[in-house]
Amino acid sequence: MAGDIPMENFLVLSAILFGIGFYGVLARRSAILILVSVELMLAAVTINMVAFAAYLDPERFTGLIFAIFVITVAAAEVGRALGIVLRLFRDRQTAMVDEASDLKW
Amino acid sequence: MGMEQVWLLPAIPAVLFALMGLFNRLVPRRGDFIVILGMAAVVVLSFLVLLDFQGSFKDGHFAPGDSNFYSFSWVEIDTGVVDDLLLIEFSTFVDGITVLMLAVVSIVTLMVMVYSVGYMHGEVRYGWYFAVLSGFGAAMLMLVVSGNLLLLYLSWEAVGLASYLLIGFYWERQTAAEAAKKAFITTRIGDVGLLIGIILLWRGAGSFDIQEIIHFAEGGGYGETYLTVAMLMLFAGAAGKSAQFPFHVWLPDAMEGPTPVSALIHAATMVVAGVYLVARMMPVFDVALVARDVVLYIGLTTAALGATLGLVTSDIKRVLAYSTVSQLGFMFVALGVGSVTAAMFHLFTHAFFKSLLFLGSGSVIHATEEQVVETLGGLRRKMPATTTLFVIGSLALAGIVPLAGFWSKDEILLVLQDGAGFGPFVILAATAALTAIYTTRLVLLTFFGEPKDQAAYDHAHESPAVMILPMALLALLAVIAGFVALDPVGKALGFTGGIGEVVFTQGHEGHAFKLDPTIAIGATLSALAGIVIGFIYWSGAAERAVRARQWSPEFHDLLVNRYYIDHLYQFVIDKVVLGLATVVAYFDRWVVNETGVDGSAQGISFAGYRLKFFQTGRIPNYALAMAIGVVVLALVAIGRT
Amino acid sequence: MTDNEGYLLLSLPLIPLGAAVLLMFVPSGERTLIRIVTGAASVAMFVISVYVFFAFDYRGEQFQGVLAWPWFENVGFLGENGVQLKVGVDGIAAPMVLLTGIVILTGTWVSWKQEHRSKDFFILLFVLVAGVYGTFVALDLFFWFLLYETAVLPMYLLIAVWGSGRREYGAMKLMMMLVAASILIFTAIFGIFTEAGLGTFDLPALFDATYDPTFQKIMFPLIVLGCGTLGGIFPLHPWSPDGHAAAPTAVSMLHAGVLMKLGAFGIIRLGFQMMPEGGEFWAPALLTLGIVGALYGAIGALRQTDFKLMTGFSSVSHMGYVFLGLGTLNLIGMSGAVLQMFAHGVMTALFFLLIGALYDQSHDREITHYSGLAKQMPIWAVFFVIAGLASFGLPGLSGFIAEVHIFIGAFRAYPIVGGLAVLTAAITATYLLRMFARTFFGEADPRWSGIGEITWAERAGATVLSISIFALGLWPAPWIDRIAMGLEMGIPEVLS
Amino acid sequence: MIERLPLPAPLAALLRRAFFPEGSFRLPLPAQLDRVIIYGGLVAGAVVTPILLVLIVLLVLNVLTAPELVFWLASAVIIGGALGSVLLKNIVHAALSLVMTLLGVAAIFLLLGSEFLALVQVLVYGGGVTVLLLFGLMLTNATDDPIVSDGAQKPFAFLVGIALAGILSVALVDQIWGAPTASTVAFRELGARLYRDFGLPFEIASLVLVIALIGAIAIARRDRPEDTEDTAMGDGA
Amino acid sequence: MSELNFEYGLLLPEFILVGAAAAVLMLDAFREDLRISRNLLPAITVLGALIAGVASLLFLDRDPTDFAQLIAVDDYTTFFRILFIATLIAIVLGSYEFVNRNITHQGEFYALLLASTIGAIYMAAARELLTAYISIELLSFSLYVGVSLAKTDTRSGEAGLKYVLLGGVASAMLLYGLSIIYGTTGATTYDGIAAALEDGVVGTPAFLLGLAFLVGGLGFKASAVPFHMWTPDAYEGAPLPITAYISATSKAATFALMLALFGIALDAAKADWQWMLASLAVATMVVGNLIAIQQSNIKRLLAYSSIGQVGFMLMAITTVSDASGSALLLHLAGYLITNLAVFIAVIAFYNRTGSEEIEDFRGLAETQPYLALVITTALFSLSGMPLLAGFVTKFVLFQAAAEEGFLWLATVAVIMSTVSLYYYLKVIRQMYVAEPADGDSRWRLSPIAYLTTGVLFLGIFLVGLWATPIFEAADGASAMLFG
Repeated sequence: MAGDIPMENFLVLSAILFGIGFYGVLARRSAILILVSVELMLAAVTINMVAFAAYLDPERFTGLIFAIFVITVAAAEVGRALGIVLRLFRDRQTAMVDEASDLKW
Repeated sequence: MGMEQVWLLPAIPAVLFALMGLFNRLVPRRGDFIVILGMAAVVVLSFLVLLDFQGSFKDGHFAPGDSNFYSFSWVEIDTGVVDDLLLIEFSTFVDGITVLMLAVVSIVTLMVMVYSVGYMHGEVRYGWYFAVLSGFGAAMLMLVVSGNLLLLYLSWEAVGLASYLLIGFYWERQTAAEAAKKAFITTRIGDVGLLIGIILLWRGAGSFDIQEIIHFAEGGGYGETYLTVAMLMLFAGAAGKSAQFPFHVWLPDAMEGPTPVSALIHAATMVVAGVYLVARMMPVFDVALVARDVVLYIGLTTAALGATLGLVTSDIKRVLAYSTVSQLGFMFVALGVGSVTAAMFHLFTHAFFKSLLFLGSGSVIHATEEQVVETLGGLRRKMPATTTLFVIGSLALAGIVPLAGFWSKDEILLVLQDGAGFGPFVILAATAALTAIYTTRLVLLTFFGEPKDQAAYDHAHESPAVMILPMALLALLAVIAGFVALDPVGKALGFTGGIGEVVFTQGHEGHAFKLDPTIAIGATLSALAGIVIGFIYWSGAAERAVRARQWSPEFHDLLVNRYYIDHLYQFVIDKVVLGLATVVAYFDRWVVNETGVDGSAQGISFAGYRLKFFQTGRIPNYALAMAIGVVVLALVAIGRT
Repeated sequence: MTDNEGYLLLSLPLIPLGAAVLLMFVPSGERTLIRIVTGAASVAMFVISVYVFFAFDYRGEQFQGVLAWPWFENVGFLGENGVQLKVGVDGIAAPMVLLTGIVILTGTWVSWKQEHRSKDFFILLFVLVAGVYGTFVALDLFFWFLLYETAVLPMYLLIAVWGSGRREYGAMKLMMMLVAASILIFTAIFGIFTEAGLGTFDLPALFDATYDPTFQKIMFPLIVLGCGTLGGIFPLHPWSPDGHAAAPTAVSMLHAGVLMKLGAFGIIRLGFQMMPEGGEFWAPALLTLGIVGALYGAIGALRQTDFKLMTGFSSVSHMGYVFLGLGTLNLIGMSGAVLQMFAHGVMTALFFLLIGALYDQSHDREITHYSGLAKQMPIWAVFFVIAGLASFGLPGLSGFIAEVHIFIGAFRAYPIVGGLAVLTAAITATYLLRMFARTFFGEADPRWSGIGEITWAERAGATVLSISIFALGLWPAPWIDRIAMGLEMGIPEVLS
Repeated sequence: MIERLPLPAPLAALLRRAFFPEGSFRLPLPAQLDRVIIYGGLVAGAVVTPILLVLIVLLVLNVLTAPELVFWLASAVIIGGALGSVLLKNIVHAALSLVMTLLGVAAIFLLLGSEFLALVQVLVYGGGVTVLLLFGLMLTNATDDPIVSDGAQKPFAFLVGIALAGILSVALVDQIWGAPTASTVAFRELGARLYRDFGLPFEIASLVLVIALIGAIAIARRDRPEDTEDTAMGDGA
Repeated sequence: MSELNFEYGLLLPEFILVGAAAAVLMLDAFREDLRISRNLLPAITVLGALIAGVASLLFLDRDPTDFAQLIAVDDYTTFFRILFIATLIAIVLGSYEFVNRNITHQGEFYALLLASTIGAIYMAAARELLTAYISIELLSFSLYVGVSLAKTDTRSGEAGLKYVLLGGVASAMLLYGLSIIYGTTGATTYDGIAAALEDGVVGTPAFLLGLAFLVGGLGFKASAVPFHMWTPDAYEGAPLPITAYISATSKAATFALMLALFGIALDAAKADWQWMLASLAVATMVVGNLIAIQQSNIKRLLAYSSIGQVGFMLMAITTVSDASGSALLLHLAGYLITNLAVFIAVIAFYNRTGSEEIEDFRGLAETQPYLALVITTALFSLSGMPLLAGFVTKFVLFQAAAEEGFLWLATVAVIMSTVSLYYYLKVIRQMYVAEPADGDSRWRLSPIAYLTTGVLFLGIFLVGLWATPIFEAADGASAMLFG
């Protein structure tokens, strides 16, 4: 289907997405938005995986399997992370990450 | 009992020392009679050795080394490198000086021991006193018979230890303890020089044996300056022990010890060890003439210094101490011009009359419990025997004709005149006169004139026979000792060429003893003049002496303060040595300790303290750290290719 | 000494360890039982040490009583007999074993009167002794270093819990400096093992391996500074005075008496025997450090007013002599150094024993506070004088023999240094005699009227130590033959 | 809400009337949700339509082929959504823009020839994760003050983001891949490969999901009274 | 496709563990109705673990077989299976009192532990990137949950949050690295990658970037320095057994995986990643040990000390070879035993006093001498003192590093282990030298606590004095990797 699109496009796209995701993690204060950014990074990974599988490894397409597992893990990740965020909220009435800094030095 | 068994002489008192030291409480009379018997045996043995020595004295000379008898190796390391063998052995050696010293040491020690029975009666550590005395005797005898320099050094140190124990005998008194300490440290500093000298000599000759060293030196083995430095170091050791000029400070303080000890150690035996050492090594000194001249000049200054200080001291024993320093100066002057015979002869005579004087002063102290001359006076009525014996001794010291002092002092003046020209001769003659003066002063102030302190005078009583007898014997010896030197008497005693022939060392031809009339008369006249001056100044109420003092108070103070030498030493010790020690201690505490060790420890924990605050606790910072980590890794990875 | 006597050698470290384990099961209240166990163990060790010393045949080959049990073999980087528990004694180790035997015997007797948790005290003390014995008899570099560190391990607790004065500071400083020093030894061992490339830690094999000179020049100073710190070498000595001042009697006896010798022993075994060229290159530096240390220690001691600090400084000074002797690179000087290790070991042990005895009664270590002690404690004073005289090299006592060898060796190498060394002996004399004069003689100070004579255990201990001082002093032949043979066989190339 | 859009006044009025007549017709959904969807649709439309127009023009000029058009469109949607979720102040909008990105990614997967993966993406991300996020927002009542200020280290974050994106793209581009061509994957082989060759990871993944499930419940659950009294009674066994 | 062997029998131990986990969960859910006592849950966990341990012993010394090229079941895996199962048993036994008192969800707790042990085993066994990744996720997931299980303590929530979020970022990085490596080498099995690297893919910028991200991701899991920030907070926040578990199994599993990954797959590209790990190792040692000096909470201190230890282990990975492989395994065994000894002793102390401050260890030698002895021995062993496990293992580890030409690294390691002695001594000082707070009387440990600490205490001495059996096992195991 996408025979003539050069693979580099996809890789650059995933790189940019990864960069944005990392920016999101560093810049955001709310725990949920950090989770969102992590999801972005994982999406970038899946694009990468699928691109490599499709272009370089057509007969064994291990990348695809990898992508599937990444998605499942990402989903599980969000679920459990939200559980912990709720716990944090119940303790401190805020979801802002930099309030949670009792453990230091 | 020949010369081979000469090691027996030191062995007997040593064994007695060990036994008495440990078990004197168990023996009746604390074992004093055992020690005296032992020493008596040593005296007899020394005479036997003398006889045997005469026997083998055939052609008047000794081949080097053949008299090295009994020896066994004590420490032996064969380093495998050719002739680099460290051999410390226990070897003995007998020759003229040794025989003489054996006689002197044993006789005087015996006399002092007999005397001490009376003097030390009732002391708390009576047994220990006799044990250490016997120990001292053993060490001195060992020193005299030792064949190699290291063994000599060993016994040298042992003698120092014995003197430390004896000076500090009344250690309850802080002053006695301080005096003992001062004596031991000063001699110890001298011994540093001695040890360095010995090792330097060993380094060249490859062995400690005295004969081999002499042989090597005469063969020109050592370099010029090397040998001079070595011999100067050796002389420093001798000067330390014999209280010569730079090291004389300890002898006057050493009077804190009991008087018999002073008599034995600080008159006859220990202090002359230095003279014996230089005499023994004279052949090597002949090679290093520069060193010999140093000996001469040091001897001269000490003689003069001792005599002048004798004039102003008020304590009997200190006067005698200064006189000893001065007389030792005389002996070193004789050695300085290379005449072993004159020096040893003076040593021989001096031992007797000086120990007599000390014992005399001892009986005075024993009687009046007083030492300061000002409080005594007029004791001649109360203590006739002591007075007469004391006068004989002082006349001998002053050098009046028939007595021993005259012969030996005259001999030195004669030898000096040939050897070192006019200047030193005049100084020594003046010193001889001075000797006469301070001797008379002492006698007058103590025994004649009116009693100054009635209580002391009443308390005075004649000493018991056990003290008077040894003094009398010594007095006899002080009288006849002089005649030994004359040829007829020498031959009578069986020495073919007279005593002069005997008292010399290998490779050094004998010195025929002769009497030079001019010097003899000159010396006697100066002595008489000294006595007359003494009378003028100090007879009766000694008002003239007082007036003399007003005449030049600052010179008088100079003398009283012993030329401020003691203050100089004290200053040096306080400022330089202890100052340096404070600097080192300070350096150790602040530089090495605080900054070096603790500093680095605090530095590390401070680094930890700084790093700790990177852990802010906030997630974005942690994420940023991770991000930086990865970015840096990536950049460097790319950069490296 | 036949090979199957190697079991005796192995028993040396095992007896104290066994005793320590045995003590663990003894309830801490049972003081008599503790005494029996510790007494028996110390006597056994002493007897074996004496036997080992005299059984050592100084005409036989270099290492005697050699036995080996394989531990790790061709596993990981280790090839044939990689690490093995190998025991054996050579000329230099035999006197050291004797020294340890003497010091631990007296140390145990002295610390019987330790009430505060004495069981744990003895357990740790015996671990320390096991480490020391092990290091002297080990012929395998791995076990050598393991036991070298074991000797340091219990020091912290021993000083921190049972010490006195600034004990925590002293303990921490001592522990940290010694372990920091072992960094250098660690690195050197890794370097040597890799450089030798034999895949084994067997010491005799490593001795025979050839290392290129540049490698040796880099590694030798590491060993000198690493082991030297334990030996109290000049720049790295501050732990010694503070550590000893804070340590309890038996520990400072063992430490100054034996552990500091471990450092010098390490320099000989890992330094000179392993890397002769390195040794030759760095010998002048070692010599300078030695003489500087000697002078520094002596002058430093002049100023000290605390008994133990003064003895600490004097130990630094005497160990300076040892390094000076090692630096002379000739047989006489080096055997003088080993002699000094033995002589000083016994002297300092006696010093600390006596100071400890005094401190236990008066709890005050200020010299200036005492005077006229000889009145109240005559026997104590006599022993103290013996130790003092020995320490400034009076002939007839152990100090003189060692020092004379070192001086002769030093003069053969560098006369000026020899002169300085003899001068240091004089300075040592001054501060000791000054102390004698001030504390023993003079009027008795009423403040200390309560002090009585030292206990029988201390008297026995002091006698044993004095006998060994006199023995070495009067008849040094047995020691010298063994040491000379050990050195000649051990480091033939180095000796000029 | 429409007033703020940059539209000429009449068009805006038209739109308002069209969508919000006074009588404001209601989608058969809860009030809250329909406004969300409407707004979402509006925003997406506003963003996508101009790009679509441009692409169509290029297609017509046959510079682009059909797949490339789809690729550019999808990547535009992805990047737009990503930036939205990262930069928007309003927490709810940011969370929702994530959905846009994920759907874009699904399009990419279609492009790369694996329909199954696109389907999974839409289902799992589009459905599950988004709902979860919304629940999260709702439970941490982020809706009542949705404005969230940015973190302190925004400049650093920006630098890192740029650096990472830059390095990665540069490195990946100049790696010589040999210009491979994409190929679609048969669904049946995918199944076989997944369940036979990678059976073990599959089971481990199942364990991971179980653990996540239990964990989330255990942590988030408010403690039951009898739990707490257990601890009180905790026998000092 | 079909020639891969799917002999599920090879995975028997893991199945047993899963079964145990399921049983524990079920029993916990129906506890009231079945009226079973509290102690049944730990009993089942331990029983399950024992059976699994025995089962894994069956595979000992069998010729190495792989399961669908995903994992290898050989001595290497058996070594780690036994090691992890033993750790699990030790922790469960050591902390079941603590769990009864402080954790409300016992069932979940034990299930988590079992699940993470399975994850750890598969990490060690993995010979393929995907399996490795998914097992890392399994281990991390169960630990994320475990950290925030202490419902009563707010610190646990905060620690959980940090660990989860940062864990997510780290695994994203790791995945990105894996994808690039997969892209550049075209294979996901270790052997496949190794083959690809043989014929010259090495050194291209993309591959290097892949390595950088991989090292970053793994660095997080191992808590190497730039990525270590989560460790101290997670250790302090998490309940004590979980902290023990993280410091023991999760670290060991990560290193098992890294050794296999770097040993087999990336060995050819050694020059590219050796400097990365070396610099990470140095940074980790230095920072870990330095900050530890300042700590006053025992858990935080042990966190930094474990970071320091990670620095030493990273050194072995840097010099990856047969010698350093066996050295690392030996060190891991020694480290696990010592670490568990400390933690279980601290747990026992916490059960009694309820405090984690070093200050409160005052006079422990008086009040509970046995516990003080165990802690002192363990701390001395951690710092590498002789007669104890630490000395032998560290000596062998550093010598292996020096053997491969990294003498300077070994020296840094020795310096840092000396620094570590300083802060261990501060704890020991508190126990032995400081007087007990007034009113503290002597107290006794529970029999189980005595048993576990006693076994571990003897274990430390055993490894210290007669480490040959373990060293031979480690050497055999690492021989599997390096052929």
